[in-house]
Amino acid sequence: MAILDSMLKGFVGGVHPPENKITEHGGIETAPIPKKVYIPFSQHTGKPACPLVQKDDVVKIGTKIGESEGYISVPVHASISGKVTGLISHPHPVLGCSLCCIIESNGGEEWEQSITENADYETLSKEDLVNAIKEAGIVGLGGAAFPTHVKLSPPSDKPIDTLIVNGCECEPMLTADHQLMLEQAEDIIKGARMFQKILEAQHLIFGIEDNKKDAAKIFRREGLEVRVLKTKYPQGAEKQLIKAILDREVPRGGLPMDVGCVVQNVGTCYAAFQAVAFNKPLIDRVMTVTGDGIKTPKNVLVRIGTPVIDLIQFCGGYTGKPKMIIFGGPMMGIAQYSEAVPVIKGTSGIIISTQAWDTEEGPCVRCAHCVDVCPMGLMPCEIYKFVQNKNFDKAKEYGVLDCIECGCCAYDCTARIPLVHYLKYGKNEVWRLSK
Amino acid sequence: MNELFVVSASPHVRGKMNIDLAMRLVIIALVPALSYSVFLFGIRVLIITAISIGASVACEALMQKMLGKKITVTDGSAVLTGLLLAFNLPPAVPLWLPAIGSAFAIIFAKQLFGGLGYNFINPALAGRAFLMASWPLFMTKAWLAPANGTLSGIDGITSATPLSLLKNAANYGDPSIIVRQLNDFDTIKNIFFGNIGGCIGETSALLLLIGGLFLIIIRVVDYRIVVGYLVSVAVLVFVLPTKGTLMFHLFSGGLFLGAFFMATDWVTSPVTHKGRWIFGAGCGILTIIIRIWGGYPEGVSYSILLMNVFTPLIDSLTKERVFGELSKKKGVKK
Amino acid sequence: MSKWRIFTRGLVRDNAVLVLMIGLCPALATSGTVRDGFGMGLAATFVLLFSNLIISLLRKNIPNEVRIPIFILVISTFVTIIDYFMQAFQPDLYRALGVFVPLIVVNCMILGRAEAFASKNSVFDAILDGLGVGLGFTLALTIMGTVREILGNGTFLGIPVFGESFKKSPVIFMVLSPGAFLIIGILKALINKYVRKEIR
Amino acid sequence: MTSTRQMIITLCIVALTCAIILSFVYAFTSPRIAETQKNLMLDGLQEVSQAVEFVEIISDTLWRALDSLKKSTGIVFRVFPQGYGGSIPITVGLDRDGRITGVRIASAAEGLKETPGLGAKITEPDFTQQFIGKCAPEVQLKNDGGEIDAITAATISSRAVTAGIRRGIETYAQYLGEGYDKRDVFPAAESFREIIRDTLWYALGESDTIGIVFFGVAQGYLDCIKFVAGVDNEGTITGVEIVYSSETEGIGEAIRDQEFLNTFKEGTAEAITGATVSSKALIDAVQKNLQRFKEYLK
Repeated sequence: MAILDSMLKGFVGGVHPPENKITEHGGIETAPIPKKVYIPFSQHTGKPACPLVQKDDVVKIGTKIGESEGYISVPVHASISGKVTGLISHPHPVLGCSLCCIIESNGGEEWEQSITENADYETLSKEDLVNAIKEAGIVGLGGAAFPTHVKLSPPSDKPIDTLIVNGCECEPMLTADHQLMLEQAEDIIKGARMFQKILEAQHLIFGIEDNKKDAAKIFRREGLEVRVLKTKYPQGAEKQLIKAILDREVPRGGLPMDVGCVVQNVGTCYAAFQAVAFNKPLIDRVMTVTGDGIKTPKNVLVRIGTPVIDLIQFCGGYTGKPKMIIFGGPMMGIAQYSEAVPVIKGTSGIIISTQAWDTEEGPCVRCAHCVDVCPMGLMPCEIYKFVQNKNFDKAKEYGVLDCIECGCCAYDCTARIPLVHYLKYGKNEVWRLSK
Repeated sequence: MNELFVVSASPHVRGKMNIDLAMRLVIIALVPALSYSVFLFGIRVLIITAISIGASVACEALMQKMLGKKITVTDGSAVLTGLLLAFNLPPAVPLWLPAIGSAFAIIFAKQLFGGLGYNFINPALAGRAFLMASWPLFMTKAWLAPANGTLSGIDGITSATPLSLLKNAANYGDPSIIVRQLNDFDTIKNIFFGNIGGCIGETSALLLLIGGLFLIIIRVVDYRIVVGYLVSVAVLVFVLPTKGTLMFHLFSGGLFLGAFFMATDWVTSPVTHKGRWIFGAGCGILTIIIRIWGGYPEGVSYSILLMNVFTPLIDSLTKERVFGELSKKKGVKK
Repeated sequence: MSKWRIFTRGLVRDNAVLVLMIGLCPALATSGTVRDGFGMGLAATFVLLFSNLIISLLRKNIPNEVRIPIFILVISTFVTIIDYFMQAFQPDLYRALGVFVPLIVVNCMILGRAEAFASKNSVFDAILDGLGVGLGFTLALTIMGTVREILGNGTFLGIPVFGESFKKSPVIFMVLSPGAFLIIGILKALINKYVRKEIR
Repeated sequence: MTSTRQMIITLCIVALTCAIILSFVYAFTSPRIAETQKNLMLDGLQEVSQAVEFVEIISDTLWRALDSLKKSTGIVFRVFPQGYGGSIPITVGLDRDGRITGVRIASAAEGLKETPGLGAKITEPDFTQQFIGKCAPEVQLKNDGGEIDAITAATISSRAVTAGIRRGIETYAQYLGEGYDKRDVFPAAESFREIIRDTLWYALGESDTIGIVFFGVAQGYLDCIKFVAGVDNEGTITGVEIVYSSETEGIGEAIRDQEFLNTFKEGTAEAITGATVSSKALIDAVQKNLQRFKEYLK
């Protein structure tokens, strides 16, 4: 009956690309402290942080170097100790180029004094907890990097009944969350309980794909409610996860809180717990370095701002001539043009590939595979034609704004059309025109 | 290492299926039926098919060159068009007929509308309709009686197809006896396994079924159109006063060929799920209407052509339900 | 606009059937053979010529409010005349053209020229225009008729071409209405490519 | 702004002018149109029958065919059986024995809607020639037990034609009988006036009745024999014609022989050897009827 149940409740669409999770059973290794870090002031959805340091300032690990600017914004902290050598525009994994703070390491591990264990964090009030999370610069670590404190402060007219902890990691090749769940389950649970307390949610449910049953077992053992979900991409997308677990549909243009849910990534739970219990700001994260272009793929704990080239060296260097560096998973990741881009808070993995996709697109033959697999029920093949013809009104009518850019359509496109690309462009144009 | 890396839009992995592969798979799925047809009607079938495919590929290349486009005959779509056209021809047609049909299909139904992906009707069926209108005599009388394995069916005893027997039973003797014979289990068995006269591709329902199921399993063919088509035919045969039985109507003629390989043509069928059901059902309804009340014994090709024309309309009327869109059934649960 | 231009414009550049796509109904229905197409074209030309002439003559005396009824009256008079004469002297052609001869009355090509040109221009210009447009119509129908008759019947003006075997099994498709559409489309494409290059 | 009166006046003037012009054109063309129409129709009818003159019996449907001596040679009728694409206009000629003298099927230009190249092949001589000389039972497709070859792959059209012709013959054969123009038995008469329905007519001369024509039945050897006979005021038989007879072929049928029939005029009618029963019956019946209608003679 479980199968039937998951069929009934699961979301429609989705694809199942080869998983290729080669780093599945490798533990988390800690990367050495880089000589230089490039910390962008914009690592999250929302307004970039406002720089607090100047050239030649001396910073320690955890020193706040950027203050949050407005509500949907978080501060940025130094991830190594050393000297600020400049605030310049540097390659950025998402934005292309953006203002970064360059810190040259002094080789030591000097932590900011305020970073001490906070043994009685459990006594803190809701507001204090949210504030602490905000001050630590915690954002969603699943990839979107949405400031966590915003998610934790739903308006009073939207009561939250369920907190879903997202341990799906549906992207192929990535295993960072999986390893984190195996190694830091206790802290994740504590973080999740803390979120539950903040949100006053009655239910706490873990959502884990059935290719990570070992992780699911750990949480089950702790007496938590765990839903094992079919391995299918994008199972870990918020709206699809809510649909799969609770059979609730987030309305168009709405947020999970509209259906009484909050979804948090396991990494976020972990980081938030660290932030509250140890006052540790978000200065490092676990990520997967993998792909056929890297000698020894690993799950690594990396300082935020580490340039990618340092990680590549840590992982044994290239196997051959690399063609692509992708930040994130193969489905939604962003290809980088330079080795100098730093790891940021939202970077869940780095894929080094020795092959690039032949990007020649054929004519759309209306095979409708994109319609079949779109988890949002869109018709990418129609929308892309509207976008091509600059008919953005029609594109909007067909729901281009609902696109979650999961990439299923382009993955399954028989004509190799970069549908996501067209849809993203359409989305931007619709927004621009509606302004 | 300072050179720049390749930047391309996500996703960075792609599924295995692409146009070229899909076309090849469809062709492979059609090969058993073709081989059996060669076995039944002789080597002539092979010649007709080769001419049809050759003309189709040549015209595609020629048109693309004339229109200054990239020549893409290797994608297999022209081969498939030629093959499907040959499947729709009686085995004893004169040899120039498939060439002209292919030329019409490729030049007028496909390339003049913009080539692959832009044709609004199935080119192979357009070619067949053109031949049917132009040389009805060749298209309706050049049947051969099956001559298993002799490979030289050329002297060809003409024999009527089961559907034309049913339609014009009175021409061949006592109608009631003929109808009874046609609905006999042995006849149905012959029809299902393909020991009958008919178009090159429509003889063996079994082999077409196997090929079609293979395509459905590998997701080249959408089951909705096929199921919609076959079920609507079955229901109508059940409800309406027809001379043939359910099995007879399902297995005879080009129904399986049409349902599995022609109606499901990607370019000319709707993209929405609901749309595909409607499309399939529409094809089924029209097929039966033509078979019972129409002038031709077989209605598959015209029904599909007619529904092809409705495809854009169906698509625009049956938009997919966007995730999270409010509907009467599934409101937002709180 | 030179007189020559007034005359030639309607021939090809602004050909009623192939460019403006008006008067399509008779063009599709009566272009099955050269004779039918040519006959229909001449009939329409006659009506067009004389209606233009009369309307241009009367243009200063026609009250604006009733101009359309008067145009129709004039046109239908000439249509009836040609109808009678055809019945009397060309019964075979009349039978082939059938209902389309009386229907010249509502051919928007003729009313359109009356409204757009004849009622605003001098008599001589109106005659030239009527002649040009009418002959353009005739030309289009004759070309269509030629192609359709040769391919669809295997004959030209009733004389077999391409031999008897082709006449035995010609491309029947071409004499059916889809063939007419096909020919119109191809002719239109050719005109767009070679005559009206600027529209591309 | 033109006044309403002005508009009305202009319209009226134009309409009037048009009407006048048209009336002239009509006057000029209408005789010619009528003649052309007639010629067209005649051409069509002559194609299926050798006759030179056609007398309409049912408007646009049935004609009696007359030869140059104004003697009936048969009938011509039109039928419109339902074919594949629509009704098929067929003109059929029949001789006095009910055998087909010609079949003409309208071409596409004349309203045939059968599929070109397929059903439309019924208009071709290869098909229509087959009918000549056939009588009703033979007019069937070979598949159906008749003698007509169907057009390949156009059985529906072919069958429609045969069925239509057969039905036509069955419907109009009765006129074959009546087809005996009463002039045949009373050539001197100008016209006829019916006295007893379907049985007795006055033969009218220029001003007066000059005799009678009557219809009679005789019991023949196999079946009844129907005949007409004409008698002038003097009681002299002016002619006898057989309307219907199905006597034994070659023997009883001898009564159709013109020589035998002519003997009535001379009053020397005698039974024919070998066809005694039939001829005797006919002679008796003529005499009996003559007695019966005698009172109508002046």
